Amino acid sequence: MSAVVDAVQVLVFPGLSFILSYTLFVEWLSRKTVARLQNRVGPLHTGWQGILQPLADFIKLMVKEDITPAAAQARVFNLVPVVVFAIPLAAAFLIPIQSLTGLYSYDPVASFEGDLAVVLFLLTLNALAVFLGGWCSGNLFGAVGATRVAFMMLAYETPLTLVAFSPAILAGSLSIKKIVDWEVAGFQGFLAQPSLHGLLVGLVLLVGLAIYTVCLLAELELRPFDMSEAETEIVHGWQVEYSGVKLALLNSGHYVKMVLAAGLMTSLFLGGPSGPVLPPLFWFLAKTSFCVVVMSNLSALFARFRIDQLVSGAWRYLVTLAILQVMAVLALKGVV
Amino acid sequence: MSERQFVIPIGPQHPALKEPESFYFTVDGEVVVDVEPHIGYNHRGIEKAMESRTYIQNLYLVERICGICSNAHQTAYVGSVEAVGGIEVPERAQYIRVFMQELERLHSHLLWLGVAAHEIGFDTLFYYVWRDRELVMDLLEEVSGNRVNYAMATIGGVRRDLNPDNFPRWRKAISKVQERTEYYIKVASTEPTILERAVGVGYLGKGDMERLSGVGPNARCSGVPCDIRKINPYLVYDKLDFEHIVVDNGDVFGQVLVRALEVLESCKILQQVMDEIPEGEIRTKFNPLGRIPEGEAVYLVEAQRGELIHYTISNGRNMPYRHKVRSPTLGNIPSLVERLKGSYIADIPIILAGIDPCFSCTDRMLFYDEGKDRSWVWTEEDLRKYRREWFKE
Amino acid sequence: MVYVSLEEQEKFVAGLEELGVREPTLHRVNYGFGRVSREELLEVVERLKEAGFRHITTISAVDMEEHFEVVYHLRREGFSLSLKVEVPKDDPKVPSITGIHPGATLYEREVNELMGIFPEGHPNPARLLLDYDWPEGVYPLRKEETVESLREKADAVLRDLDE
Amino acid sequence: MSIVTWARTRSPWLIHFNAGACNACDIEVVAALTPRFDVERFGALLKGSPRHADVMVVSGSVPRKIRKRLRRIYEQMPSPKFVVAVGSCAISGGVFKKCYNSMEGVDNFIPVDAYIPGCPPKPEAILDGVVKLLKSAGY
Repeated sequence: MSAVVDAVQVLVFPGLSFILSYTLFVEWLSRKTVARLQNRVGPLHTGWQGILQPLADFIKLMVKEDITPAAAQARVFNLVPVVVFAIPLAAAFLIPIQSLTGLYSYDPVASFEGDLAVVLFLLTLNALAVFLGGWCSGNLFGAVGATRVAFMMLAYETPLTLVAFSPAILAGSLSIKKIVDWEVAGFQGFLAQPSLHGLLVGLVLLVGLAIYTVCLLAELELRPFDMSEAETEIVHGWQVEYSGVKLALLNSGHYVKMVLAAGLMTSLFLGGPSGPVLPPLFWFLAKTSFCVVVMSNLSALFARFRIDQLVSGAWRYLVTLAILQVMAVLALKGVV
Repeated sequence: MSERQFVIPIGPQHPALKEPESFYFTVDGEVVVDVEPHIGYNHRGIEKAMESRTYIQNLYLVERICGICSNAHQTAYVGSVEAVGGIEVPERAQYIRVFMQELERLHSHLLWLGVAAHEIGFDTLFYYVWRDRELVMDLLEEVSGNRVNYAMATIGGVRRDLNPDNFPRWRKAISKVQERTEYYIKVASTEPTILERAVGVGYLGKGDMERLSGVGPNARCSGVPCDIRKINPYLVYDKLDFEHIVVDNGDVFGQVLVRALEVLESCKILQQVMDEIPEGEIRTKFNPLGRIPEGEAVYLVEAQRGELIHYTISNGRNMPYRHKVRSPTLGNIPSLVERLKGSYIADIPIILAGIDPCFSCTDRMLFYDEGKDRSWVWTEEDLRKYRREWFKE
Repeated sequence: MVYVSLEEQEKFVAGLEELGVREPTLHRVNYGFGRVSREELLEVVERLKEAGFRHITTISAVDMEEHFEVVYHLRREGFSLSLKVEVPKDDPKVPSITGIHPGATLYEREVNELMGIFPEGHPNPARLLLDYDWPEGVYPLRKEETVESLREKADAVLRDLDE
Repeated sequence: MSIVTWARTRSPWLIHFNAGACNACDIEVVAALTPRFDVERFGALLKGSPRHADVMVVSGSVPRKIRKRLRRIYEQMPSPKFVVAVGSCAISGGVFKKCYNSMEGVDNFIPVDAYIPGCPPKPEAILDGVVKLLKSAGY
């Protein structure tokens, strides 16, 4: 019996099928948000309010001719899109959404001590795959885009990891599920009996959330940090030579990563999929959609930075802030 | 070229260039060491074609030298022909020409502000500016009947009159544009990401700019006063009250500033034209096949992108013996190359866009029209057949 | 000097003769023409630059049937002077003025390419506008060329390339 | 209508190629993206790389120097691909017909699927042309 439940969990809900369809929704939501901010309507005529637009794009790309340029290193070039698509998808299994075992249970499909570290590791691996993909595409713009991806990784990886570990330190566990449990318990305790300590923890986590959001914009290659695929500078950067199925996978991989990032953000800072009255699924969707809207908003509000500005800015401000934040966390925990 | 340097070709098809030109950048890491412009992908040689067309036919030809500064080219062309032929232009017509010229400047500068925002990745601003540009396009369409190639000027005057009944509505639209531009200036001068990408980027000082004979906003942002409307007035610009916008920032931010402030000045001029336009004829008669007496004349116009020169030589026939056009972009390329050296790859698009390049003006194509062969119509069936045949090969 | 009266401008134009400009004439307010010989060109342009003509608007080339004419359009604040140089057809060369006006590089390349008047001493007289496959020695703006003849010559090169 | 056709007609990604046009058509193509016209409503996006595009929007009369690039960009696009010729010049050479330096229209080099006449066509016309192309593309 439990094997059947596990299979359904992995393949249908909250696993593969659910995440993929949610990915399509997130793509629509993000495009629509950006369009509205830019005084346009965005996709409109494909399904209700254009909600099927991402699906149409995906299918169209899947049936398009698939070109491998002669100058590219074919094996790596063809493998990278699969990797870029699969990595965030695998990591998304570790995010608590909704369990089939109980209406109010949100056990992830897989959970173990240290899965937070695994998720962060997979995100880094993803960036490395992207670097290889650009480098091996046999195009000058692809190569420039790839080096930029590597540079960006240097910039955002450190603060991102530092900040992501701060809730883990407070919760005393590296399991995402346990962090969510700690957050829920802590929040309920705070509501029952407000304390200065609880307030400070909340504030410190809020700072962490801000740093984390900025790093995510870079991780997701959203504006103002999309220099690795800057259209006006280096065409589409590392993606320039990809077409057909490979482009479809890259495109979807991007939005799976967005779902993963929003899910991680929710789990680490916003109390995960828990909330009053309604089941976790609703709260997961509400909170991650909110995160996506916020990120799309931010990406529409700024001009693109230059790569050197990102690197120096990240090390000057973000890393300092992240270190201060971790120190504050340690102080609150009573370690220092 | 050392081992660490490599060459990046940008263009002829590149998203940062809306037109087919290419630049070969020698870069060292992310820094540009040398630039070699390759222009001519748009060379049509209109100059040669003009020698075999009548003066009136040439009107439509010069307009299509460039779709963005079509009116500037036309104004300069009719100006030079009228100067050769000694044809008087009624004052009302001169006012209308100024009106068109300034409307065109509005649309072109707004277009540029949008494109510049797009080049630094600020698409939201691009969409906002282009939304407001549509207000100007509506005005242009209402005045001339066309959105892009207006066909307003003709030898001896203009072809369409302004209807004073519409003035209150136009005034409202223009003040709206003005208000919006003021807001964009505020955004551009306070938004930190824009400042990061614009201030100090592509700097060129006054001395270098003068040495390289730069023109237009590109030169005025480096402190060279070169607005032809002020220093060499034509039409009725000497009767109108507007500022000579010169700043000495010398960088991309200065270019943004000059253009944005010029938009405001253009709004001022447009309002003045509507206040002061005299009654009267809008053109003196000119026979479409008419001859222009022997002679030559130079006519300078301040197009949106800078000083535009048309030089006509007539040998007494109804076609020009020689007509020379030099568009502002060609004059700006030497200073552009100088601006690009030492900049970052990421700054190439914005510096390129900074001079508001218009290569279709720059490389005029030689062309010739037989007037036959033009009206063939393809049916859908023909098209299908053609496609099938083509694919078979 | 911005927009002075006609009399003042006439006086100004007459004064240009002292700088070496021959037959200076005022065409209309703000515009004047003048002549200079090929040998004196550099000297006169240099002197005019000192006198305020620091901007070069463009260089035109005209095929006058018996000879070529190269016209240097110089500008100072409030005055545009077109300086004509006669160039014989059997020796189509002019000294390059890029040493004095670096902004003239592209204009000289254009004249060289479209009219075939070589700027001697130009740092990089490479092809600028025409196709890389354009036949050597065919200058589109010369009067002896018609559109048909140009087309014929250019297509011949393309046919050769195809074969 | 099969799902593939549905997807293809709903998601035309454009690439704009200026083959020696006078800018008039080009700014109208760009204007079609902006808030008043907004082609993204129909799922169209302007892409920079030919590898990503389905529809090539060409303007201009193809001068000699650009001809090789035109072919190359077209060949870089993955099929199925469409070409839309915008403006009189791209259709037949327009005013540049019988000109030694113009190669008389885009269809001498690549097959064209839709012709949008005008000098320049208005953004509405360009939108209409793309939509009509998609409707007739029931291959």
